[in-house]
Amino acid sequence: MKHIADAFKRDKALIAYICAGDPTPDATTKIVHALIRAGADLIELGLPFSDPIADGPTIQAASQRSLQAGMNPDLFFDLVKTLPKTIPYAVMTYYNLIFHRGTMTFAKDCRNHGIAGIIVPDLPPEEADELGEACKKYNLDLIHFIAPTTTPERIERIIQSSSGFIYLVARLGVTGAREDLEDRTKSLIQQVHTDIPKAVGFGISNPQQAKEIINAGADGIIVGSAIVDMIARNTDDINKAVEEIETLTRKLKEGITR
Amino acid sequence: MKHIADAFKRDKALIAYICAGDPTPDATTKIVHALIRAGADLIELGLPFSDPIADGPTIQAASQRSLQAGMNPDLFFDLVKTLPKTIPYAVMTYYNLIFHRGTMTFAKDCRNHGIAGIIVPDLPPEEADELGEACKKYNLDLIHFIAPTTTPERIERIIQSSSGFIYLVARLGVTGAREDLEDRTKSLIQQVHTDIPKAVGFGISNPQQAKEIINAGADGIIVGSAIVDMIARNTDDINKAVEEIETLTRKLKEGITR
Amino acid sequence: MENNKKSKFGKYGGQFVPEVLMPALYELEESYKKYKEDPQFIAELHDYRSNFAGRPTPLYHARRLSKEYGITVYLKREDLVHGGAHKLNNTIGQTLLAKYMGKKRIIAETGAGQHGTAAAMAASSIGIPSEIYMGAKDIKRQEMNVYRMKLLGAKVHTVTSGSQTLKDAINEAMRDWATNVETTFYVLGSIVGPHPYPAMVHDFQSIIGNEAKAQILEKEGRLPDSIIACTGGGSNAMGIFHPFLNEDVELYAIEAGGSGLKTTKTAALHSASLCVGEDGVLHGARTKILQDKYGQILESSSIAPGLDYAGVGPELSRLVDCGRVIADNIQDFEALEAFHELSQLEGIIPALESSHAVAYLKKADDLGDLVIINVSGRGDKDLNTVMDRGI
Amino acid sequence: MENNKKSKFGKYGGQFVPEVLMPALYELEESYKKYKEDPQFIAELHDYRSNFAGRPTPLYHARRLSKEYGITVYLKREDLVHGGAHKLNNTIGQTLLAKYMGKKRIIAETGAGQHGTAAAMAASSIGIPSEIYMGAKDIKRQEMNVYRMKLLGAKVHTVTSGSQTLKDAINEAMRDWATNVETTFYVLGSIVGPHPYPAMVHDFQSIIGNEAKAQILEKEGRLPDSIIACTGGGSNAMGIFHPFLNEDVELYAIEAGGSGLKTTKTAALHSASLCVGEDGVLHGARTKILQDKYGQILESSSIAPGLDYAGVGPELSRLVDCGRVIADNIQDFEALEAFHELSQLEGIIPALESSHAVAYLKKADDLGDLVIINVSGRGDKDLNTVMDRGI
Ligand SMILES: Cc1ncc(COP(=O)(O)O)c(C=O)c1O
Ligand SMILES: Cc1ncc(COP(=O)(O)O)c(C=O)c1O
Repeated sequence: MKHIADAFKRDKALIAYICAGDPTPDATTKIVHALIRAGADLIELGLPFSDPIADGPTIQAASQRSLQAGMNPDLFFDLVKTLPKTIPYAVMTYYNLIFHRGTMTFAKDCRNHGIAGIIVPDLPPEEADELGEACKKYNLDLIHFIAPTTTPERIERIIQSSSGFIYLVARLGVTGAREDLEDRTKSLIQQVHTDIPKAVGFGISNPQQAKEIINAGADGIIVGSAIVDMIARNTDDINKAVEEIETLTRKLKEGITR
Repeated sequence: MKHIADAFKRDKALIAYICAGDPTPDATTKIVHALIRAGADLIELGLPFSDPIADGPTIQAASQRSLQAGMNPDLFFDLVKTLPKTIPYAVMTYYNLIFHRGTMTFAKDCRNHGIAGIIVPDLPPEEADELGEACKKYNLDLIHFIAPTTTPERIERIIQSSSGFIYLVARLGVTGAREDLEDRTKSLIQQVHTDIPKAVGFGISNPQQAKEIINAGADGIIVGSAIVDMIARNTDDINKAVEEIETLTRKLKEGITR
Repeated sequence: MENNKKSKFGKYGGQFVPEVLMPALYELEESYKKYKEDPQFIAELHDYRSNFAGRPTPLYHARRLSKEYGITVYLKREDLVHGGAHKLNNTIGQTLLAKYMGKKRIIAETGAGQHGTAAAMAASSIGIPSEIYMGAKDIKRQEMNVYRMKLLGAKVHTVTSGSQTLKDAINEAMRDWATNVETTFYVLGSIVGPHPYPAMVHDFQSIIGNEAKAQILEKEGRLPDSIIACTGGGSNAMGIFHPFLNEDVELYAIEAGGSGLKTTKTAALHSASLCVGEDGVLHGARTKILQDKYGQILESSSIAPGLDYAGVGPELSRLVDCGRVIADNIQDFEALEAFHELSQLEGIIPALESSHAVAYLKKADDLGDLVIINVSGRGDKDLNTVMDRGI
Repeated sequence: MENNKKSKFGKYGGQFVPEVLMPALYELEESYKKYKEDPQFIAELHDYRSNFAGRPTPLYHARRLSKEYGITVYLKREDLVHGGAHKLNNTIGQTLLAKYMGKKRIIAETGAGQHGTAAAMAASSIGIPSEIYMGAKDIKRQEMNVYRMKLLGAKVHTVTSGSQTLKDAINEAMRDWATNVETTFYVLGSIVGPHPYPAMVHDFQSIIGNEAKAQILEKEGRLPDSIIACTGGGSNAMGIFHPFLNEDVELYAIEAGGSGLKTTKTAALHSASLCVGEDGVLHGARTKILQDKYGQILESSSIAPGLDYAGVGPELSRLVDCGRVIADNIQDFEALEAFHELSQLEGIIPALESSHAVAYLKKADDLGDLVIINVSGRGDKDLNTVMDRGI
């Protein structure tokens, strides 16, 4: 099984997010294969939650499609198990699902099914002791966020407790594809001094943005809503979605490859 | 022109109320003739007011019919002038119409057009000074009420300021035909000791009631709603109303004639 | 029988009612005189006022409104009284009196349903059955208040006579009273009707002015230059004016100008009896009323149902005649503007009635530097009306 | 990063929010700590409470209700607070804090529209723009409150995600906050959410209990045997309970039992998180919540929109666990009965939320001789709901 760190070893990393089970587990499998073909270095698999406060309309809708289709944590791990292990996976979900399963059980399930890292948008380091221990025990990376509002001292402390990579939030707000890039994204990248890889997410949708972010000093980019949008537009023709996603992913990958 | 007192001279008096102009001035003329033929001793002509608080539904409706047909104080006096003067007339109206015309003018108009008395259900003796003076000047009787609630001392004082006749209110409440007779009506008649004639009204509709009232010591009965009901039922065939009214009036007259 | 001087405000007032009611008016006068000095009655009234009605109501410094008009504006917050208007001040007093007098039921008229609701509230808490008369037209346009009265246990009678509005509801309540006068207390809703009602309601509502006077002195160290109150029957106006009558304070009674001071054959397009009414007798009292050339009462009109009445309290007629109170009027559209203005500037949605008083801020020439507006009620009851006219 | 002990009530509470909001929570905590000791803030808060909100609210001896149940019942009259519920106690506090912190706008979520209205009222009087998030379903069933908010100048956002009710409105408000966190103050409506909200709202609402304690001592010379409050998020309950926590007084938190304590695949037929909810994390805090076997949040249900929430304040979860507060629930039909009972016996139409507390009088085994019920709001907003079910 690959580690999160493997994603950053060769080159700048392209991290792709999709919501597992959106619109079906089969679709997820197809899309994962396409992402890998197109050069994704790490896949974030969303485990959908009923109340995703950190997500914009695109990923909210994906979560709802997936839940409606019957996705749950048990099925999630079953699905993950079947995916090719040529790249590492992280699970992205909200804390209540982890808490409810039990942090130890959840971490163990991750380890056993091929998940190398856990990303929890509503779990700041202050509340992460319990899950942190579970991750340590099962040799998983617990990914923390740094946001444009994070103060310098806080950045220092988050770096201290991080492993795998640090998730830099490109802008205020929630997930969702956008065309522009804010100046403060670049200055945020430059503010975070660490050897741990820095990947930037929230609102990245095109190669131009991706390139700029890498040029500003990031070690990876995270693309979610742009990919999920393609699924949303093609829920009844998943092959079309797969095609579009593969094309986009290739272009993004090119954008960040010097 | 006859005086109010004339109505009580021969015999027990039958006093009939109709609303002038209900449903038309012509109808009123016809009904007045019928009442006289049937033996009425005094006619109370209602001058309709928009807000007749002392009247029940029957006379409220009559007032509205009359107002709708265009009745007003000017037309009222014109109409009264044309009526046969073989019996006396009283006007029954609310104080605002009198007040607005001016008490002196109103009294003078009564005198000039053949009205001998004024009955104002919302004008207790306490408020009657001004109209009282006007009546004195024009030699009209201002009729006062005594109700079942009137205290003995108050009865005394009302008798003092009365002339023409005293209007004994047969029961609590407002005008309207009823079939029964309350015991307190009789005791009220017996409580009022005076030489001024006592006529009883409110709710008298049949010869039996009329007889009992006379037997209890009254000098007259006042019938309104029972007559007005007949008009209401026959607004489109006034001759039928005239016939019914004449029959009822005869029977009532027989009931009070020993 | 000598003229009852004490029942008069100058030439206005009096007791123009059927004889059957006269003894009840005397009984009421006597009882009121007795109980208003009775320590137990006073204590119980105070308890209901404080703990049931929620008095004292605040005198609120309306900072943003003040800024808008460049003067200091205070709002007397009768909108916070239980039920949503100053009406309860009066119904508690009268209903408690009914209980002390041993009456078995109360009746009341209502136009908008505010007085009816307040009467029903007082009746249930004091524990006496209530029946409310309301015009068929008003019942249709004030559905929620009808429902409130029923919830509170009151019986609501639909009045189908006349114009089917407030004036006819009063007529009908008076007829009920005449029929059941021995067991029934008629709880009148404003400073109108025969003596002793105008005086008694005035007393019960004077709590507004008494509080306001103490409050403005505490907050500003001086009396206001003017006080503005909307005026239907006039109870909230007289309630706040009263303790200032002998002070150097301008008092403005603002009537409903409706859609203008015009009149059709049977109806006024306004309810401005103080402004353009004529001397007459209505509902037991001589006062200024809207009437045609023969003295027939005109239907009145206003966007504010509580102001929609052809008469006005006799005391106010007197005070306007002698110049102590200035009468003016505000049209529907101006009241609506003020309704929105106060909601947005101060977070207080005023009753459409009270909005007339607020609107006068804009219309007035010179109110001085320190003004109190009596916000007689809250506007929740008016939301449908305003909604229908567009936000 | 060390665990933030002060943010916890035992194991409950905490700050489970996106990193982007963490600095804002620290800023809020710091500012609140600073301004709650600031004499000018205290004075201004007191002024708005007294003169805008209408505090103190009375403690009313409900004579007829007492007689009915053979014990002495007092009602804490939060129904008289401006806007019609205790919600304004909190929104004034938070909005004033927003102003002191230099924020440029406030946002709020609302379910029934009561908190949204209270937030809009506070915002207009304090003079700061407000935007309110409300589920599309709630917007449909609470039309009048939506209109009130708009009248007050608030912008109302329709939330179409999820179950389109309160929980989703909170989600959406949090998303707005994450987007505009630097200029925006999120005015939360109950003692829920991440630290410091539960503690801060608790403080702002404790005025209820502080007043009630002084009032009952004055009136009865002793503390009550029990206090009953309805519980959605728990702010009116904690508000009245707080000063009695260390006293020998039984405290009852009454939740919405809806149509029974049953659950479908995605929805509970009730909102009784304290009674049957399980430990979990929702909207920034660990607390008792209604969830399925995987931890997905269930839709909740109640005839009282203000109780219709899948979570509850962490502090109450703690107090129920340790036995200091007794949680129970009242079903829709019982609340409706109590709604009618209080209206008819006391002339007070309670909010359907508060009716749950009133209904507990009947259901309880032994409340002792002296009981205080917190009447958290008035029922005017609920008339349509009750009407639809027949009088
Ligand atoms: C809120 C409010 N203000 C004013 C009035 C007018 O009455 P008054 O002139 O007696 O104060 C009413 C009458 O219903 C009312 O409801
Ligand atoms: C009148 C009333 N009571 C109670 C509540 C429930 O909230 P909490 O439990 O925070 O007091 C609400 C919420 O809207 C309400 O409007």
